[in-house]
Amino acid sequence: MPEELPTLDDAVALGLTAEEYELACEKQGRPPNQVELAMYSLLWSEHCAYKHSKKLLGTLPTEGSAVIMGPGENAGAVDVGDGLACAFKVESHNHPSAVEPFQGAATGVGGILRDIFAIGARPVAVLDSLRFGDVRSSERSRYLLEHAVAGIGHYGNSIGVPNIGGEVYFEEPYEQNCLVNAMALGLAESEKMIRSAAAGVGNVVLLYGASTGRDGIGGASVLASAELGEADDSKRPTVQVGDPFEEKKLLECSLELLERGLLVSLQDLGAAGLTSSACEMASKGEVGIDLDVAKVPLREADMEPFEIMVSESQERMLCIVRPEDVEAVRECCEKWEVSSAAIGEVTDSRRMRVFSGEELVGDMPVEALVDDCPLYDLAPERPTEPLYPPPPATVAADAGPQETLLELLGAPNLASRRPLFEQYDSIVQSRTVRRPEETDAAVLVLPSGAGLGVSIDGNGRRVAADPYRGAVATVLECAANLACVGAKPLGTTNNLNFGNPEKPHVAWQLTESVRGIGDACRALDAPIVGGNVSLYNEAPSGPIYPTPVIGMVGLLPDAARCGHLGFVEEGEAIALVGRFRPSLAASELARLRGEPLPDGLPEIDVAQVAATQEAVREAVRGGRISSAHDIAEGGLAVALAECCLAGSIGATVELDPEALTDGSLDAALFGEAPGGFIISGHQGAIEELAAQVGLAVIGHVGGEKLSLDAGGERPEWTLDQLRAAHDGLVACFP
Amino acid sequence: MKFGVLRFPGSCDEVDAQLAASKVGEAVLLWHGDRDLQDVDAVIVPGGFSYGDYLRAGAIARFSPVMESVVEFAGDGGLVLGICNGFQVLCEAGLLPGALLPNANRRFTFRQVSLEVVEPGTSFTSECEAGERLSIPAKHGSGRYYADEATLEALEQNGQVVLRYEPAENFNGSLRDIAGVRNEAGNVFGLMPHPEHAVDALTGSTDGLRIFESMRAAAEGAHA
Amino acid sequence: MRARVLVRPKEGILDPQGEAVERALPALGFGGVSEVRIGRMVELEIDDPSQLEEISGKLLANPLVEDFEIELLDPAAQ
Amino acid sequence: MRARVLVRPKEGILDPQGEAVERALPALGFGGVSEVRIGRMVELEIDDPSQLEEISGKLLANPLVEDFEIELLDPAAQ
Ligand SMILES: Nc1ncnc2c1ncn2[C@@H]1O[C@H](COP(=O)(O)OP(=O)(O)O)[C@@H](O)[C@H]1O
Ligand SMILES: [Mg+2]
Repeated sequence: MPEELPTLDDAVALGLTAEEYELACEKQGRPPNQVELAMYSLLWSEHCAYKHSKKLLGTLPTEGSAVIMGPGENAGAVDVGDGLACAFKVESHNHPSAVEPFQGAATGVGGILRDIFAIGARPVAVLDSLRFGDVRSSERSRYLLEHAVAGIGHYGNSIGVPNIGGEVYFEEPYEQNCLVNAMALGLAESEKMIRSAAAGVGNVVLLYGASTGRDGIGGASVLASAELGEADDSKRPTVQVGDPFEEKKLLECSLELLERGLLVSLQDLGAAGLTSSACEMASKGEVGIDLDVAKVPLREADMEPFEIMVSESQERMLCIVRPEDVEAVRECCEKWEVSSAAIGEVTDSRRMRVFSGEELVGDMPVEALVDDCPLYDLAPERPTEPLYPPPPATVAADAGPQETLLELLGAPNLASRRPLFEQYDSIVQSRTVRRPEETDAAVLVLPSGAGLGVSIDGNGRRVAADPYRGAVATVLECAANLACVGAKPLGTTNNLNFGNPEKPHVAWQLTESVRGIGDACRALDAPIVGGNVSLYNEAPSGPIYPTPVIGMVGLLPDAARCGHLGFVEEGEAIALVGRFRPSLAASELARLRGEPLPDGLPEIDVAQVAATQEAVREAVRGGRISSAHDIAEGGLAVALAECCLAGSIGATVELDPEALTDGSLDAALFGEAPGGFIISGHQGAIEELAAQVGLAVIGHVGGEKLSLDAGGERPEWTLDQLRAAHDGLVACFP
Repeated sequence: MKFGVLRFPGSCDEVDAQLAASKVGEAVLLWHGDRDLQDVDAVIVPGGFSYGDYLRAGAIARFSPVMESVVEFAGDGGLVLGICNGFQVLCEAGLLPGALLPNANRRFTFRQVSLEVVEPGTSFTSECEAGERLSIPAKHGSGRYYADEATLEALEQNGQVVLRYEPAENFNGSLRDIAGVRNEAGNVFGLMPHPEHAVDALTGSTDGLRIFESMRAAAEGAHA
Repeated sequence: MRARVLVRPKEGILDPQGEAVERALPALGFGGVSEVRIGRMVELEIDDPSQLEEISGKLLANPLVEDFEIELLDPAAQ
Repeated sequence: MRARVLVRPKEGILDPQGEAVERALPALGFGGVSEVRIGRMVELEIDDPSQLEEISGKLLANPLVEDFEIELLDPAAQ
C-alpha cells in the first residue's frame, strides 16, 4: 500500500464533497487510503447511491398482483402465466455514448443484458430509446446516430437477442448530451430466478468472464501512484470495448450454472465494477466479503489494487458458490470457454476487506459503503422563465394541410425508422410475432401461445412543457401502444434522464415527472418494477429536455390475435375512438413551426383514457376489428397516413373539426393528445363497439390515395407521395 | 429423419434451426467440440456469429472438431445445409465454392427477401417448383457471394446455383444475384437467407419449410 | 519474435469500405485521393516465424479472395 | 504517391478479435503465438501525402480507441 494517503483534494477530484469526505473519514475512523477512497467515491456517486433521486423513487408504486420482483434487484419481473416470469429493465449509457457512440451504445446493450441474466432469465428481446440533436442541421448528431445504431445492432445481433422496438427523437437540447437508453426483457421459470444477496459464511466468491483491464477507470486515475504518472496517461483508456461473443458465452454459462443449481447468488459487474458488485452482494446478504485482487485474472499485468477494484471491464459476473460446488462451477466455465477465478470468501464481519495477496489494502464497513451515503433533498422550484429557446422554424405557419402532412411525415421525429431497425435482427429466437412498423407495440409469443406486448416511450418536449402531464402522457402512450395489440399492462420500468438536480428548475422537472409517472402507473395498475436514473445531462446552454423513458410490458391471451396498425381491407369502416381533444401545444407541428414551448399542457382525464384503452384492447383481443393505431406525434392526419402506409392501401376520411377542437383545422388534423385511436373493421363490428365506447365513424378503407374532407379543405395524397415523404431518415445512413 | 444442428460458441440461430427441423423430423444439437454426429441423417450448420465472426465470418468455426466430422459426412454423401453463418463456414471449409464478403451496403441488414428457385430438382428444393418465389428473411453483414468468373460459369452450367435474389432485393451485392449454391455432388447446400425463420405463419411466412421438407424427402429416398 | 501480417482484398474484388472512404474524402476537403483499399492487419508475437505462412494462408486470410504479406518486425526498430 | 495507413487498437484497449484468434490458434496446431492484435490496413494513392495525418485522424482511425501509423510506399519497392 502506498504510504502516502490521499487527501481531501483527491476526494474532491473523485467527485466527493468535502462533507462526504469527512463522513467517510468518520466511518473509517481515519482517512481512507487509496483503495478505500476509490471505493467510497464510486459507491457514493450519484450513479450508485441515487443521492438525489432515492427519496423520490420511494414514492413510485411498486406493488401489484403480477409483480414477482420489484426494484432493488438487477431487474424487475412480472408473472406472465404458466410459472413463467418476464424480467425487464431499462438502463442508460448516455455519457459513454456521447464520447464513443459505437462502443458506448454497444456496451449499453451488453450491460442491460447482464442485468437480465443476472437474475436467471434468458434475454429474449432488446429495445432502445435514443435522443440526439437535430440531424438535419447537426453533423455531429448524424455521426452519433449512425454509430450508436451500429453499436446497438452489433451487440444485439451478435449475441442473438432480437431488437424488437424502440424510439428515437431529435431535438436541439440533446445536441451536447445524447441519450442512449436500452431496455431488455428475459424469460425465466419463476421458481428458478436468483437474487444477488451473498449468503453462507465460508462460501466462495467467484469471478467469471472476461479478464480485467483498465477499462473505464477514467476518473479514478487521479489516484495512480507516482510511478505511473502523467507520462503513462495513454495507458489509462476510458473507453470500454464490448465483446458480444464473450457475453454470449457468459450468458449460456450463467444459465447453465443456474439450471444446475450451482450458484447461491449472482450479480453482474456494471458501473463501478467489482466494487459495486461485491459491496451490493454483501450488503443485501448482511454479510462481509474478503476479496483478493491478486487472484483477479488481468488483461494488463501491472494494475494497482484500486484499479482492479474500480475497473469497468465488460462481460464479467460475480457469484457466490458453496465450496463443494466450486469444482463443478469451474468445469462449466471451461466448457463455455469462460475463464473463472475464486477471488474471495463470504465472512460474518460485515466488512468489505480487500487484499492484495497477503497484504490488506482496504477495510471498510459494508453498511458505510452501501447505505450511509448522504441523501439530498431536492429544492424544486418552478421556473418563471422559459428554459428552452424555441427551435428553428422549418415549416411556414400558413402552409396548408396538403403540404403540412408531407412535412410532418418526413420530419426526423416522425419519418420511418426503417433505416435504423433494418440494422437490427428482430426475429432471432423465433418469438417475434410482429416486426417493426407492423404494430404499435412489439409482440413476442410465449410457450403457452399467449403474447407478451412491449413498448418503450418518451416525449421530452411535452415533458418540458409540463413535467407532470407530460410524464402522465408518456405512461399513457405506452399503455395505448399495448392496447393496440390487445395487451394489458403488467408492469413498468423507467429511466429518468434529466439535467443537474441541484438546480431548482431541474429538481422541479424531476419531482413533477416522478409524480406523474406514479399517478399514471397507479391508475393503470402497472407498477414500477425497476429502472435507472441518469442525471447531470447538462450543457453550458442548459439541461436536456426532461426525459423520463417508460418501458411497459403487458400480456395478451392469444398472440395470434395481436392485429396490425395498418388498414387491411378495402371497404372497411374507419373510426376514431375515444374522447380525443387534440391541441397544437408542444406538438410536432408547433416544433416545425419554431414555436416556443407552452407553459403547461391541457388537462388529461386519465380514467377516461384508461377506459378507452380498455375498450380498444378488448376489441383487438376479441378479433373484432382489423386494425388499431393510437394517435400520437403528428396527430390524426399522420396516424391515418401511417395506417395507409403500413397496410399499403388508401383511405377516404371526412372530419368535422368542430367536433374535435374549437374549430381549428390544423389542431384537428395535426394536434396531439392522449386517448385517441384509429381503428378499422367491418361496419357491423364497429357499430357494436360504439355501444361500449365513444367513437365516430370517419371514413372507409380503399384505393391508392389518402383523401381527406375537413373544414372545407379536400387534400389528398397518393401512397407513393406519402411513402417518399416518410423516407426522410434514409439520408442519415449514406 | 434425424437432423443434427451444430452449436458453436456464438451460434445464435441454432435453436431456431432445431425448432424448424423438428417440424419435419427429429432434431438434436451437436456440440462443436464433439466429433460424434450421433447418426444423424442430415447436418445443419446454423446462423449466428460463431466465434463472434471475428477475423472473417466462419473463419474460426471451420476448424472445430465437429467440422472434421461434417467434412467426412459430406464426403460420404450426407446432406449438409448451411444457413447464413453456416454458409460462410461451409465456404471457408471448402465444402462449397466461393466466399461471402461484407455486404455492398456496408451494414448488417435485415430484410424479408424474395428468392427465385432456380434449381427445383435438388435435395434441398425438391418440394419447390421451378421459378417459384420463396419469401424468406435475410439478416447478415457479410452475405455478398463471390467466386471468380470461371467458377461462376461452372456453377451455372452444373445447375449449382439453386436460389437467386430478385434483382431489386440483392442488397448485399452478391454476384449474379446468387443467394444459395450447392456442391457439385448435390448433397451440400448453403444459403444466406434464413429458411428456419420462415416456418410458422405466426412469426412470418412458411416458405422456408419447403427446404426442410425437401431434405426429409431426400433422406427418406436415400433410406428407401 | 514480433510479426505482422497484412491482408488485402484481391485485385478486382469490390471493396465497398474502401469506396466509401474514397467517396467521403472530397466532402471533408481532401482531394486527390484514389484507389483506396481496406484490408486487415494482424500483429503477433510468434516463437516460430516459419509457421506464419501456414497460419496466414489457413486462418488469417482467405486465399480465394485475399492476398497476404508477412513482415517480420525487428524488435530494435519498434 | 502510394501510401499505407496502419490502424491498430490502442494499447490497453480490449481487442476482442485478437483475443479470439489467439485462443483459436492452439487448436489448429499452432502453439507459441501470443499478443495478437488485429487492426486495419488502408492503402491509397494520394497526391499530397502531407494530408495523410489529418485524413487518418479524422476518417481512417478513431483516435479514442485506435492508433495509426503512416507508411509512404516507394513505388519501386512494390
Ligand atoms: N427510476 C427508477 N425507478 C425504479 N427503480 C429504479 C429506478 N432507478 C433505479 N432503480 C432501481 O435501483 C436499483 C439499482 O439500479 P442500478 O444501479 O441501475 O442497478 P444495476 O447496477 O444492477 O444496473 C435497481 O433495482 C433499479 O431497478
Ligand atoms: Mg446489475
